Amino acid sequence: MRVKLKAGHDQRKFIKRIEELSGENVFACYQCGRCSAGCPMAAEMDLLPNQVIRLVQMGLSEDVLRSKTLFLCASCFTCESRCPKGIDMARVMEAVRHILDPKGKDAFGPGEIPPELAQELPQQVLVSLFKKFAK
Amino acid sequence: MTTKPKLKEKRIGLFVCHCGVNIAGVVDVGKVAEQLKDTPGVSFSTDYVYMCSDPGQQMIIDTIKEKHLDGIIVAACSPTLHEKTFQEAARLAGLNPYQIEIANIREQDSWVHTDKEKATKKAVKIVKSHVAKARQNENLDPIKVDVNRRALIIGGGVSGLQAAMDIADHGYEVILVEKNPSIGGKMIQLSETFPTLDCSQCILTPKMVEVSRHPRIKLLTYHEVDSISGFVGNFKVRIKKRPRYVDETLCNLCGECEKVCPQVVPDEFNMGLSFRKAIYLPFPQAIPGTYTLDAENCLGLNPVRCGKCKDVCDKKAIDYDMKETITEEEVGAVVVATGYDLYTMQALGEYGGEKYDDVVNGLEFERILSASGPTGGEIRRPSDGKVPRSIVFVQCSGSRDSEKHLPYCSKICCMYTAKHAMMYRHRVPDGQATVFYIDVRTGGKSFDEFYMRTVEEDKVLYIRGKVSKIFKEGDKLIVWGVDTLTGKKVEIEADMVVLAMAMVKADGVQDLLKKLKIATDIHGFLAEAHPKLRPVESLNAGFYLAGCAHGPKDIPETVAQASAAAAKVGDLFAQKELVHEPTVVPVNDELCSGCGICLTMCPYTARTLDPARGVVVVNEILCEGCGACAAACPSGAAQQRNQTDDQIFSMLRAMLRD
Amino acid sequence: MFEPQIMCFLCKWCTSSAADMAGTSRIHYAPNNINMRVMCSSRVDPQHILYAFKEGADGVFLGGCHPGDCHYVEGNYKTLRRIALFKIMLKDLGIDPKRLRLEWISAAEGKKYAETMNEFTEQIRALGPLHLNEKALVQEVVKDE
Amino acid sequence: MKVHYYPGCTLKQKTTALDISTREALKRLDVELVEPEGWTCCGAEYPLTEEKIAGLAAPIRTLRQVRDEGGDILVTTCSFCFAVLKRADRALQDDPLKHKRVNAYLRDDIQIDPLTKARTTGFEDYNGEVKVLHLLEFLRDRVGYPRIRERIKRDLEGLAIAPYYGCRVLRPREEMAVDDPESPRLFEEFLEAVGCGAVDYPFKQECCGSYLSVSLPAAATEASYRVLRSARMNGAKAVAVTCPLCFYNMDHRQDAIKEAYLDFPGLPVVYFTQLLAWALGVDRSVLGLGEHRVPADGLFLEIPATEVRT
Repeated sequence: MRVKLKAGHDQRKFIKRIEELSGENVFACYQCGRCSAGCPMAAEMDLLPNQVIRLVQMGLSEDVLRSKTLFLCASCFTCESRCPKGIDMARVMEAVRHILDPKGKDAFGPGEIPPELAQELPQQVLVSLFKKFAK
Repeated sequence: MTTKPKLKEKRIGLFVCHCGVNIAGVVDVGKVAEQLKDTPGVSFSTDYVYMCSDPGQQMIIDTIKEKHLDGIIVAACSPTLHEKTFQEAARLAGLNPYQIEIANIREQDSWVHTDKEKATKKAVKIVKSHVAKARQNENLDPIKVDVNRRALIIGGGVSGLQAAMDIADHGYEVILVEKNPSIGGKMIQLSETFPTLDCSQCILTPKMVEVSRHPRIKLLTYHEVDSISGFVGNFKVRIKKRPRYVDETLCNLCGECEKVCPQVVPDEFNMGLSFRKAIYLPFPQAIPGTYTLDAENCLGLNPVRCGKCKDVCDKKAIDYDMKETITEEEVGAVVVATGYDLYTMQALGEYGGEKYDDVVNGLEFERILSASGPTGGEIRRPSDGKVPRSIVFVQCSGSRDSEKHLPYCSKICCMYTAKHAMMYRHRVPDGQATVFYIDVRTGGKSFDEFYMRTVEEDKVLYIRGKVSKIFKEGDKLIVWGVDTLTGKKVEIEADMVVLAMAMVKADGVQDLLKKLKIATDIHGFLAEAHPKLRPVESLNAGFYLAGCAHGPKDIPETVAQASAAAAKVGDLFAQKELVHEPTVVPVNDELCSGCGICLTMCPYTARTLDPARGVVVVNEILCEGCGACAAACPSGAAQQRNQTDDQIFSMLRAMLRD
Repeated sequence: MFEPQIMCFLCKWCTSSAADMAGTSRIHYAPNNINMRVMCSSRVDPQHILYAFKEGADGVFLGGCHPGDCHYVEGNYKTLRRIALFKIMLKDLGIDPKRLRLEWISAAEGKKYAETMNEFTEQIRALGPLHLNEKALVQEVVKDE
Repeated sequence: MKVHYYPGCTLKQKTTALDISTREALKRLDVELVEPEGWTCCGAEYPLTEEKIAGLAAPIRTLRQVRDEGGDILVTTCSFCFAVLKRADRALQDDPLKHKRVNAYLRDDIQIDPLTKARTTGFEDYNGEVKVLHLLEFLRDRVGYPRIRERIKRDLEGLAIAPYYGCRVLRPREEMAVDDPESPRLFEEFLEAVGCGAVDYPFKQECCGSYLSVSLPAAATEASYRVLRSARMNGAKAVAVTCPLCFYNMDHRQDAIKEAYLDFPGLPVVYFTQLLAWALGVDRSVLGLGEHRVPADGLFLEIPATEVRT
């Protein structure tokens, strides 16, 4: 549970990239945690939404990029609608997913759905799922 | 351009200071004096080692007299340093102080340049421009006006009461206007006060009595300020008296009227947590001690409709025919102490404050805690009167939320929440108190100690995180929060929730402030003249600010500000007459077309359009001399005294034309 | 080397105090400017600026208080609007709008004042002397004695 | 009244109940629905990163088609489609760069007429000419509740329905700007207009689990359970939804919910349009009740069609 904080080029680049992609100012967050308090998926997460943004602020990209949380966000925008600083957390999540290693494994790929299930699923669920979680 | 009669050429004296080597080390002062001695208007020119020294000043005085000078230039340091010194010297020599020009050749020349030749050339230009200006300077006298030494206080809460007492004790008359039936404001509704836990009523009621008995305070409750006109030292105020339908001089508080009144309505004093009748005494210690008939809820102010209260009143104090009346008062200063309200719980739908009885705001909880409250100080929840076994306190409800609600910190909530939690733990020893906070801000005397006591001794659980949602399940309130310190989402079953709602400007105060024409910030709080150096004065002369009308603050700070405002009013009243800089922007009637552009430029409403003559009239007392109107005037009718357009053009010529 | 003349209108409360502070701190800068102290930047009429150009200024500088800090509530906002509009007009008159500069410099920013003066002087130096189309100006509002 | 209608893929393929009941109901309100020629999938997810602007092309192409057909409104029922279309439209209006880039991309579309084989290209820029409305909004603002009340043929009084907004209709707050996301009234007012009772319950805008029902079924099971449970506890006879995915998670997966939460006895889930169509007198055989996994027939019992309100 110890970390050496660096304020190097890589950290700054990571933060800048997240801000460019998401269009959100991650430094506006003052860590009230309201996003996590209302998050319907918080129970399943290894990092709460406010912790994700905190780690981004600190430039700790590795911790963020390996978090399960990225693939638990359902983009329900509950956090967005209550954030006192107007940060759209779903955009931050999307931005982090965007910079995951493009050669890495899909978090959830088409192969993982049994054909009979695929038959009954609404189209929108398949399209959105792969848009979010596959490369 | 106007053609002015050619003025008689002035006799201007020029005094160039060496300031030791500070100026003379870079600027050839002798050369400056020499080069300018033949400039039109200059009839004397010299240099001297220290102009500000006694001999230097004496030389100026003597020269003015000897050479009959009617204007002087002192080329020296910045005018912020010695302008007053040389003005005084000139006055001693019998010269009007507004004939003095200071040419800054030190801070803005010798100290910032090294090239002697260029610095000297620049000094010549600077001095030349002042000669050009001085040739057209007029003799001016400060504008003087009488002061009416009576103060108007708007608002009868603790800030208004304190300001009224202090001003009256200074020996001046005070008119205190309060729109509610009694004075006391919000403070009288509070239970205990942090950090000492004094009972709010116990400390405020003596002050209320004192105010009501003070020979120099005229107390006007159930009155409202209708309009205000005039200017600092000389305001005319129209005050509207709302009909109380009860003669306060006759009412002996027997209470028979209240017993027979059939109309039951929510009691404002108890924040709607109990009921009162349409004819009511706001609270036992109300001042003035009289019943008030609330016409909105009365069956009809008509003996045919009801008339029960009138029938039982032995003193014949009730009069259904009372009408609204308007009185006029003249005052010299106004203290605005209109207080605050709480942000509406409706705006925070996710907390359910509007839906659930047991989600209350801070003031409601004060009433629940108060010995004079609806539960007699026992902590019982509003829905069913049960003693809550678990209360959750939610700080920053609406505060520090720049996107959806209010961006500012409401300042007092951290402390009163600590107090609430502590009082709850004292009265319900086995109850669980949980406080959700983002930051705990306890910057005040003995504040942090109080907060630590709440945590350490009273074992209140402080959770660092903002609540997202509150909803009801069965007879429990479910609170969804987070503990950001452990990174856990938290769910609490509570019997009651107290929301520390943000402080906002008083309801409906914007209409009043519009009438007063005093400046506010974007949240509707009063704006001070300077955030650091003039914290209790409004930008508008003659208006002073006190209490939460200016922004969230606690009682000690409110009282301090009220006393400061009173002291400032004392400053004003101590003057024999008001003096005002005469370098204002009057109007030349002959040139003014009455277009009114300057009216929109003026932040002080010093300029008005005279509809009869079709020209703009300037109240020189209100004009602060910024000159924005002069720059905007299309006809040149608005000219700033001693900085007219002509003078500016002459200065530019002198500076730029070689 | 071309030595431009820079005419500065400085508000009494902020930028003129900043110029004084540059002096008190002995921060040296190019001696090409000459200052006129006005009560507020909003006292400056576009006519004054035009006249300065006509009388030989190669650049005109206007200094006021930062937004929100105006001693007269909102004079600097009035200036801002006025100057924005006036710059368009300057272009029509054949004067490069870059020759007119508006800056908010507070009483505490002596260093910024000195730096701005240097920078503006160099900028005007690069633009070269102002050659006025007198005819266009005469059409305009400029007055003479 | 003629209006453009965007059913979206799911309604065309899987949840015909929502599509058919919409068409039947609107017919009885004198609204003719026109599908824009050659519409395509909206993309289901609005692109949340600044760089993925290609995802805006499909919804904007559809909106441009509506405009080119002379329409100024596009009505949708599916919450996902509604969110994507509305947000894409707004993004182009709020962000000049997106406007420029998306239009530049779409300008060179080639359209081939299937009959004449004529090629069309060089399309005009889309400048926000079409207003995207959710059917609930359309009913409130364009049709009007008085007309619905006038046309009601079946009395649904006493039928306590829990309106379920889900996520996408109300949020993000600023962009959707449909109603106060914390205390919405849109769905409740609709139910009152149709004649049923609207149940107030705290989970009406909580998430159902969305697409996580595929990648993490347990999480979606729990999320949907909480909604259904809360609705039931507050006295609802059914939950009304606007979105096929919410329907799937709460209806099709209700067996899984019951399995995980043994105390839950079940609750029917219906589309709001089924209630509307039923109240307006549409025959139950065309309501698509066969698509429900949790039988909802009990809600649509034939009471003699009467003129309820005159």
